[in-house]
Amino acid sequence: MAPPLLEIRDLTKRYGGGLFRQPSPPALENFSLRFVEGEAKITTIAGESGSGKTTLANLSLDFIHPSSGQILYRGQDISEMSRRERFVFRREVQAIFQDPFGTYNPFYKVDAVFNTVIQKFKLTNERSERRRLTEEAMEVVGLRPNEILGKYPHELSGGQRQRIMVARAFLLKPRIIVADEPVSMIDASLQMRILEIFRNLKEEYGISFLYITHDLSTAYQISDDIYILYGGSVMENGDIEGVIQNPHHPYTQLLVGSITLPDPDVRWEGRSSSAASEDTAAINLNGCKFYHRCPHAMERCASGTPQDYSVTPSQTASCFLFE
Amino acid sequence: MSLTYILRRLGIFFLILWVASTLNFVIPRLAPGDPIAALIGEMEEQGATVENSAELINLFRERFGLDDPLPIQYLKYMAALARFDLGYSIRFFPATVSQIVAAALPYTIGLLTATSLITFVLGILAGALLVWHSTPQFGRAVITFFMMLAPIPYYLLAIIFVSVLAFSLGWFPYSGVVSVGRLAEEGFDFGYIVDLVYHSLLPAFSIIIAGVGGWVLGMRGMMVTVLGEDYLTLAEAKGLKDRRIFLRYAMRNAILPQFTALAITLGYVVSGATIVELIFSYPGMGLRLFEAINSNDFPVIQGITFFLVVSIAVAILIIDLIYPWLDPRITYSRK
Amino acid sequence: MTVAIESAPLLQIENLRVYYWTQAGPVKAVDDISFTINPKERFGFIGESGCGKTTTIMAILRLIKRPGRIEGGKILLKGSDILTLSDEEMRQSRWSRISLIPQGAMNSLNPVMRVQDQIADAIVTHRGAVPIRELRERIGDLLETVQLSAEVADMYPHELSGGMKQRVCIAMATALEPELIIADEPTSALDVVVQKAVMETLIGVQERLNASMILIGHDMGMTAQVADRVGVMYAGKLVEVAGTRELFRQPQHPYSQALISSLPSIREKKRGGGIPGLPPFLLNPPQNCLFHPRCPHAVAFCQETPPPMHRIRTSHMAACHLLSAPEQFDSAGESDGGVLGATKAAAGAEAPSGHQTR
Amino acid sequence: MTTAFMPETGPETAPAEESSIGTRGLRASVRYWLGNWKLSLGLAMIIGLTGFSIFGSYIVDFDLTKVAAGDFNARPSEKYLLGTDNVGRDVWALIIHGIHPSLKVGLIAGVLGTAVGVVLGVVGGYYGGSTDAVISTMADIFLTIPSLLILVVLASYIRTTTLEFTALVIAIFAWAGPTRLIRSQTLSLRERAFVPLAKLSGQSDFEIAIKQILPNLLPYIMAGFVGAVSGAILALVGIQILGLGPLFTPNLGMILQAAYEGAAIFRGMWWWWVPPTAALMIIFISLFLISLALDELANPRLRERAK
Repeated sequence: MAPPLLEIRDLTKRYGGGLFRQPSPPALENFSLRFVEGEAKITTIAGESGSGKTTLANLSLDFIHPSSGQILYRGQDISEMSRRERFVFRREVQAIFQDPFGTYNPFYKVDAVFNTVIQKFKLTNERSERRRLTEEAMEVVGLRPNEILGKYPHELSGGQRQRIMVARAFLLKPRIIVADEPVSMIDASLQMRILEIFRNLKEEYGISFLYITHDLSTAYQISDDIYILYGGSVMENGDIEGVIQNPHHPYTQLLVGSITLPDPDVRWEGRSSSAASEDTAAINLNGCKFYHRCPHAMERCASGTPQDYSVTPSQTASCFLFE
Repeated sequence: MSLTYILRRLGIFFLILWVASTLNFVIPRLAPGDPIAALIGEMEEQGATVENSAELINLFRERFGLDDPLPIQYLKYMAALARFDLGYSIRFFPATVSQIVAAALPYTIGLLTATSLITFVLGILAGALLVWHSTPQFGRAVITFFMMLAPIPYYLLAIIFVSVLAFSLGWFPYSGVVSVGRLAEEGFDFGYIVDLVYHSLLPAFSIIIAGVGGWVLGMRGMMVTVLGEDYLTLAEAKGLKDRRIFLRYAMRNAILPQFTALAITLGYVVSGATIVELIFSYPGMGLRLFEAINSNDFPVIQGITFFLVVSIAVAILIIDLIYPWLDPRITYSRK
Repeated sequence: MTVAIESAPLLQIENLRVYYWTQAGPVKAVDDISFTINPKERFGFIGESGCGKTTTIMAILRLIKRPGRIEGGKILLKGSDILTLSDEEMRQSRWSRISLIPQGAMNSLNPVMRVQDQIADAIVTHRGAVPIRELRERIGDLLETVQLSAEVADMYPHELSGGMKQRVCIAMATALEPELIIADEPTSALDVVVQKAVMETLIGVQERLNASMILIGHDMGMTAQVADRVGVMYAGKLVEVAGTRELFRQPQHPYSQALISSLPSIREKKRGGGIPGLPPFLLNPPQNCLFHPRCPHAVAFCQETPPPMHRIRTSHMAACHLLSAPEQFDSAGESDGGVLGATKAAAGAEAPSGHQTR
Repeated sequence: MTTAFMPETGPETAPAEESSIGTRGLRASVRYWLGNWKLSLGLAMIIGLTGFSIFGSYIVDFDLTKVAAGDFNARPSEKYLLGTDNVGRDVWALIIHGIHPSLKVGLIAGVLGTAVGVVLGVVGGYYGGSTDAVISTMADIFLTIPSLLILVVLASYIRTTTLEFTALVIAIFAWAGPTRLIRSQTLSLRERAFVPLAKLSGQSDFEIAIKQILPNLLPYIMAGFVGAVSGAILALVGIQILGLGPLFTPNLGMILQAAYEGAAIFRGMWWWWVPPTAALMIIFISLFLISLALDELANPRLRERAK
């Protein structure tokens, strides 16, 4: 088997917890995941707000440090990297963020986005080469350099800005791109175009994606596998086709049932919930996180933590129903 | 209102007092040579200029503990302050500093409380009206004019008022707090109060008129922001009456940051007001300060500063304790 | 789902135009649109952001702010034009006849007022003073209809979750039992599970009141599920209006086709999709058919003549030359057979291939 | 000291979007802002006054500002353009030689205060934590303490002999306003998504502070500077009116103090007190206009209103 590229082992993150403050409940708990060298894939991390998906993004980019567990890149713990190793890590693990405007410093033209990267990662010193690299990256994402370069971010549309961010990441020829809600602020008519670029990057350049989203429809379009998070824990994990078309965990069922289909003939499924049960703060801290909202809740769920049980060969659900 | 909030505000209250009094302690000792020793030396030489000067000098030595090491001096000084013991005035010995301050403080506090409140209320209202859509053009012009007075310091306005309204036109008295010949002993009757207010009018006007503009400016900025908020659009969609939207939705929210700003501008107001008092010979702290400066009466200078800082700190504490009542979000989150 | 069309529409918009006067000239945010909304009907608007959906509903409430102005047209509510009302008359009709569920419920509640006072504000303003006990009871009932407990009345907005705030907005919008409820992306800031629950609540309340509803949806899936009829807006123009099923099954305007086929779904995996190019810059829009620069079927004629609204069926209209002047495409087709083929496929009654359910 | 001059700050009043001068490019925005009447008028007034004073200093004899240089209490005439004061100093000469030193004090204290404010504000706002807690609490306390009074205590012990020294003393209080302003802006800029992006692009914290955050602070730095300058001049004049400034170096506060001491108003010697008052008014109003313009620059919603 090929060596792992990025390996996340039993990652847990709690915020707060200073000298006098109680540590808060974990934002992410015992999360594991692995990307393998030479097998590019798109992995979706899905969940509602407060599920810990953005915490995972920040941890895997080394913006924040885990409370326990490890993230290994090419076998090396990212929090203990040497300068040289960190340089490689930064170059090979890139990101695309949600807000396609906020990521730009309004003080600079969009060119600065490319120039900073080229300069800091010493891609080239030559002006003409710099231009060539930039143009190449822009063409990969379907932008015409002449229309874009020399402009300020506010002169471009949301879709253009987000594509520039993809081009910027591509410039570094990364192995993995962490995409945190990359299309949620983009018009529906453009979402698919951006996602299509992701798929191309995976297929043609072997770039893997950690696609973080709340939107299962877009996840279904491009990902290979998916983790469903609730309250910081994985509820269900597996092959995308299986999890979406045949969800096992009650929470996944609730999520999939809430997806609105652009088809007037296919009605919403699932049960309707009352105001009290939609409170995303209702996380059970002692046993199954989903206990308070679960329609199948059993007595043991209140205090016992379910393991990951295999429900199909390529799918596991963390629920006692499948023990 | 949570306990931690109150404790934190109290902490800030004492921090202000501590910083100000420490500055007061440190400053004299920064001076080249020791001004207090020099002063004492000067007094010893002149001997006769101050009554009972030998006694005063002894008191001074003891009080400043000039032979003690610095930390001991500091502790003695803080302990004395905690008892509001600020020593004796040099000029009016054996009067204590506290007595002198006590005589002047009511005037200053009275003048400042009244003017600060009036300025704040006028400024807030005018600032809000300035950007409200149904304010008539004439009203806006008047408010804009007052806004343009914002940069003019209190004391320049005071000078102009004295010269034009008091001196040239003679509409107002230009000094004192009551008419010459009218003494407080004659009775604290209605006529006395009218006279008192009459004498306070010009100083008050200078402070109010020079101060309103700043509030107009701050409130205008905040109102513009609030007017763009979603809850204002919804209030309009609800078909509420104009006045209600203005008061309960727009102003009510825009006022919150002004309230915080009120705490911060107090120091500035007090500084300005002391000079206004001087210009109008109004017998408050400002005038006493000036007299003390002219006679090198250091204990009085320090005492006045200390008492004014205490007053400001108390005012800020009150504002801070009122604030959570104005903003329900405060108990949960405040930077 | 489909409501029998009664003879008198509740709302009739005729040739409405709203311009924003910028220093560089007028931006035609809403340009000559007409549509009707029938009693008890849920009417959905779809289109890319900035196409004029929100401006349209703000015009219906007469809440267009400077530099925007309603330039012309009629907004007939039960036959009388609200654009001719005085400001005071308009104020009185707001909320009692037309209410709004705003876009960002997060920021739409006054942070320093209790929920109860904010709801009471609307009631007392329009219905006059009510005894406190009665008022409290009424508010408690309203909160109950949106599945909130009566305790919420005494809370401040910051003490509520996003979904609860949105429910409060719904309760508030129905307090005076208006004839028309306008919901501007009522669920876009909420989590998916909550979105669905809130939407169900909203529909329940609307049906109970027999009110009509205009729904602007960021989420077209939601619109497809909820609306009876849908209008498609593009660059300030209404390009297509149809019953929901017809529109999603057989969109006629090339823009509607592209928009609908670009939606991700968990029913099928698509490749490609999306609409090429960008929505026009409204200060300097393209001539006549605004969509022609992005349209796969565009011919020279599209730039020369504005496309009229073409009635395909009683309840289905679209503004495209393909439908109303196919001869133009035929003549163009003589020089280029490919266009004709594409045109016919697009104009045909068959749904585009990208839209079939499995 | 002059909080009233500062633009309303805080993330709630400065919408992140399109607020920064960067959105239109530095050169274009300079051109654009010179088209703003408040800015151009304010700049014109202050530059005009400075030029008048500096050039005038070469023409008008400095000796006329000395005691007994001319007649006492003379009315304005051809000989004495603005008359003389009660010790025979020529008011016209005093004004000309007195404006630029006053401005210099403002400049020194303003530059020092702003420099300290930028450093403390960026450090506190960007790094946060206990450093920030200390910095912001100290800034708030220094803003609340009536600085003029502390300055009075200081000046009464250390009788200042030169204006430069007075400027340094004033600078002790000039940092708090800018610190507070810059800190709150840094705090909101730090949350912008371009900060993590810069980190991903390999920039260090220091580079992010300098290259990403600082440029966007420009309007606030300028606003803080203008506020600090006018605060310093205000304090200088205040100290002098109380009789604690250098008494013989010509400057506006000293002229005013002499006029007050000499009862100029009650003796009808308008030529003595009106010119320094007017000069100070011009200074304060011009700085105010500039800060208004900067306020609009930092808060686009105000800009729309201003049209």
